Amino acid sequence: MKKLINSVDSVVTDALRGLASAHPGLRVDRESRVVSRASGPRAGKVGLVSGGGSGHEPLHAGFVGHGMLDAACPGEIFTSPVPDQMITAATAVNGGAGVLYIVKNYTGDVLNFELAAELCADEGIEVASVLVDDDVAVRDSLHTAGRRGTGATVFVEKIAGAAAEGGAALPEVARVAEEVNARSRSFGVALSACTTPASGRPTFELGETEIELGIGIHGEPGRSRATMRGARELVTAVMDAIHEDMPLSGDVLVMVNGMGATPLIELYVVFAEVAEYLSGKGARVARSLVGDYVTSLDMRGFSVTVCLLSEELTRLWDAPVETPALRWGR
Amino acid sequence: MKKLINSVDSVVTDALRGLASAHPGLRVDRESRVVSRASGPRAGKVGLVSGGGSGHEPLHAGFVGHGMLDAACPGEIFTSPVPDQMITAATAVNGGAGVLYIVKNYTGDVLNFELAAELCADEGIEVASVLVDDDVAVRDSLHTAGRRGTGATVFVEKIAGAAAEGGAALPEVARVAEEVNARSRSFGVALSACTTPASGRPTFELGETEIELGIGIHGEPGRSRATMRGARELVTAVMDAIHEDMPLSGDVLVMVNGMGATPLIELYVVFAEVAEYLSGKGARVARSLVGDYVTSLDMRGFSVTVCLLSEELTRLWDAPVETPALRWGR
Amino acid sequence: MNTAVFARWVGEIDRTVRAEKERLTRLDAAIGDADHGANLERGFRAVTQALADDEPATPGALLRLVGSTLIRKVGGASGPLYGTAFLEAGKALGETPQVSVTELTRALEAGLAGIQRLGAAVEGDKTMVDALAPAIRALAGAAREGAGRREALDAAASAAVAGAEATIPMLARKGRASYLGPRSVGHEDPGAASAALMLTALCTAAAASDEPREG
Amino acid sequence: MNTAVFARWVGEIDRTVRAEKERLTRLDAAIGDADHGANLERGFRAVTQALADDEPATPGALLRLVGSTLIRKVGGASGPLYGTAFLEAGKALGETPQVSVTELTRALEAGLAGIQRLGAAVEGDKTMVDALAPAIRALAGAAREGAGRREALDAAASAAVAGAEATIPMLARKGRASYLGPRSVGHEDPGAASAALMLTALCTAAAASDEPREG
Ligand SMILES: Nc1ncnc2c1ncn2[C@@H]1O[C@H](COP(=O)(O)OP(=O)(O)O)[C@@H](O)[C@H]1O
Ligand SMILES: Nc1ncnc2c1ncn2[C@@H]1O[C@H](COP(=O)(O)OP(=O)(O)O)[C@@H](O)[C@H]1O
Ligand SMILES: [Mg+2]
Ligand SMILES: [Mg+2]
Ligand SMILES: [Mg+2]
Ligand SMILES: [Mg+2]
Repeated sequence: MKKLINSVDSVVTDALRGLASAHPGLRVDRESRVVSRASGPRAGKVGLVSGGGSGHEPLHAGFVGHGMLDAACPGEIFTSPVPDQMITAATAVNGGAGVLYIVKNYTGDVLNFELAAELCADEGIEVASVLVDDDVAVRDSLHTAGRRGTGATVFVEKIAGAAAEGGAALPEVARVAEEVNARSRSFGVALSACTTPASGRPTFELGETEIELGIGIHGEPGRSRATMRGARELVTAVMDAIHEDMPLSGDVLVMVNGMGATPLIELYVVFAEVAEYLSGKGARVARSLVGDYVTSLDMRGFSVTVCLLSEELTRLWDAPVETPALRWGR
Repeated sequence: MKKLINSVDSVVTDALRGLASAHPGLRVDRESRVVSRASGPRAGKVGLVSGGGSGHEPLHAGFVGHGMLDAACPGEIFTSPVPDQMITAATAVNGGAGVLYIVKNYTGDVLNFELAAELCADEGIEVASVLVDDDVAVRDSLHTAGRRGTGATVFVEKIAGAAAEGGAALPEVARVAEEVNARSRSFGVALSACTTPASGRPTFELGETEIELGIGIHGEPGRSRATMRGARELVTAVMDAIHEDMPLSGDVLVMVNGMGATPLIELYVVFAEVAEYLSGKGARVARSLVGDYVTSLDMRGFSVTVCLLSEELTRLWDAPVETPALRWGR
Repeated sequence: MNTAVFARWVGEIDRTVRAEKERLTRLDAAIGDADHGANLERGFRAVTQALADDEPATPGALLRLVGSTLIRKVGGASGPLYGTAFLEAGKALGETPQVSVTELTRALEAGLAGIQRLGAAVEGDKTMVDALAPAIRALAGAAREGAGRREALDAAASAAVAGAEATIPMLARKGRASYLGPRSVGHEDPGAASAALMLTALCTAAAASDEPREG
Repeated sequence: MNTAVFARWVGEIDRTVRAEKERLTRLDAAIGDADHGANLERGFRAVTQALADDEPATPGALLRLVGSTLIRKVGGASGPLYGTAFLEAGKALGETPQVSVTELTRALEAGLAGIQRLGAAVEGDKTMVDALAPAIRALAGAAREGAGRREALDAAASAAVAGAEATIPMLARKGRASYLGPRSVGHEDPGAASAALMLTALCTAAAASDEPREG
């Protein structure tokens, strides 16, 4: 395992050091592991806090800034952060209008954010939580952990962030966040597994022509193993899975996301096929992102996330945003 | 070789299709392989044209837009474009104030841009060219091909683009571009080689603990092979090579660039060490970029580019830019 | 069992978790995200530190400190789950200086209840619950039949190990492994494996405390 | 040699370049960027197309069309270099319908001059020049000594092949390979290898044209 690190144990803190020196707009508290806006909380504005295991960069710290998150809590690699971080973050960003926790639906993230929310309530901070669970590769049921939160997290953080920046109250920001999640679906494909510093070997092995369909963002194997095929065929399989779950039509926001080790030129090839598939369904690519936004360390592969836009969501998507990983309008 | 493509021959055109549907702000002419601003040329503004082999995305097409390039000419993978593309581009972006060719110093790029410039002159288009050759890994000499153009290309395109947007005349834009190149140096490291679709196998093989120091951006082996080491040690070797060639001091613009398959969290670890090295030399990170900007397909590794800033260059760097890969101020 | 025995238990968990880190990580790599070993190692390193900093006076206080430390330091699913378990167990023990097998059983039952309240897993879902539940039943049973502490703890440990192995053919319905659906079958659940380690550690600690002290 | 022979030559280059694509790419992977095979294949596919679209009347016109097509379609270093070489050679031939060995020699000399004007490489720099220069000298020498076309072309081809092999121990001073410095030693230069292919193709084409036509 060759990685650009100083030691397995210091990866996250070393990366936070880099984040701090690269982005003056961020306040990076390495002690309590909280990344927030250098500008601090704005009185009367709802504070947006998210967090999760590290290894998904730029998620979440790369989305802290005007028009998006107020703070992010990076955990160890692929391990959800702990309640202390989430409480410190909520306290730091609370402008008196309450705090929204944006939680990807994984048992660990859910439990830790739950504990944090309880303790915040005890301390008199009003906290609401929204769960992101957009991954159609997971068959949902009452008796399982439910669907994973993946690409839609970026949409939720951007759009809810715009609503909060615009002065919406906590229930309204939570409502918008839930609507984005409800209108979004994702599906991911791996050409190779990733290697966590802690384990030092790939989380699974794929042959020269094997791929994993329906992977998550933690290097876990997917829904099924398949043989490699051309981009068009592969995209058809991915989009069919999404379309089956949420019929695609009208104006859509699309993200073709690289898993961390996928060349951008390949992502554009994929995007070309995604766009053709959508127009075939009578849907229109109204807004889009192509690049690495929710990664899985050095995994090769991609995921597609589609959100059915409304006028409101489009307006909020277009609102100015200024973060390390997403920026326009200022 | 698993790649997200439809066929080896269609990679570039398929990617251009994706680029077109992802970025309405770009006009993508797949026939003549020229990517330009949808807004077209602005009368009286110097037109900026660059180009080079594909496989370095987002370079160059990702830097077409307000405040940066007017057009990009993507060649086949790792193969410089042909004069026809460069002439079409120059004709398309010429606003009457002439055109600047930004050329990375590789024999192929130089020869093709030279032929194009001659033919443009015949057609009455005023063309100036600037060579980018920032890679200190190559020992320069009158009798060799000289240094390679790598990371500094991004700085040159952004800063010259701002000058042109600001209304500077061709000689002035060329002067600024040359100054940026003169004040910039780069050095790259590979943890693994890349695989071109055409060859289907890695351009070189590295053992479990081997790395290549002083690599370029075309999968060529580097200046020497070495054994893997911690991020801090590795960065010291890289920065020493740069500092030796161009003493580092004052305000600097730094880019820690991923080669295409390097996780962002590792790039931040590297950036942390780069920042410490610089402050050790009494230099200050005034501006920075961390991410994939000049890639080499699926190569794992990074490069560092440093530019010694002046007040003028800082102002031009901060000027608004709106391209797929670099955006701020609007 | 006095505070020293419980301190020994925690020390023993710390030791075995470090020794078995690779295995736990490998199990988690197969059906999870390859961090369970690292998570527990980090957690019990912090616990050992916390116990060194303030030596709790009673078994209950000690377990509560273990629980809150795990919640504060581990993260992931196992952090809140094991943390709550130790916390609840500690609460159940109150401030009693000496813990009987029956009290221990009730404490562990309280811990398991905490895990199930948080995670809503039942036996058969392929989680730590599948090691803990049978272990606690065995402990209770042995106690009821008037078995000595030694046999009771042995029974609990063996039941936990058997329970962990029994997760291999199960289809996961909770935690990350549930994402794999049918593909989760054929792998031992990492959390069940670590739960078995903890109960085995309890035996070892108790046995060690039985040995006649020199002098 | 008439236009047909030159058409045959180009066809033969197209064939051998496709046949040797892998090898050229492998050579370029070692000290370059692994695209020389693909570049020439693309170039001569386009050339074959161009020759089919308008059949040039004279050898000179044909070579000029080859040159301009390579410049328009190949890119990279080899595109302008080979393109200019064919263009200059074609210009040197003017409109003569029949080309003698002496005229051919002069044409190739003009082509090489074009390459060196553009690329400023001299013999020993580890480039295509190291195959072309000795080949043209051999051709000229053979012609001077009154050798037949067949032997002259054979001599040129062998000299080109030898020249290409001679690049193996050289340290590259031009092109991508120069970036490797000392590490460029021990590898055959891909452009020299492709130049040798082209001169071998010339022999084959000429020989084929010698064979008595049926009927
Ligand atoms: N809902 C749940 N109830 C009980 N135990 C659970 C639940 N979800 C997960 N677990 C246990 O947690 C273990 C995984 O812990 P760990 O790998 O440390 O956390 P994460 O899954 O967040 O990476 C699983 O093997 C399982 O035994
Ligand atoms: N300055 C030069 N003069 C002559 N030949 C050159 C020069 N530079 C490169 N070449 C030739 O071009 C060959 C490489 O061609 P190719 O791989 O197609 O282009 P690129 O190097 O741009 O990828 C080299 O092997 C060498 O023979
Ligand atoms: Mg985890
Ligand atoms: Mg090339
Ligand atoms: Mg885990
Ligand atoms: Mg080449």
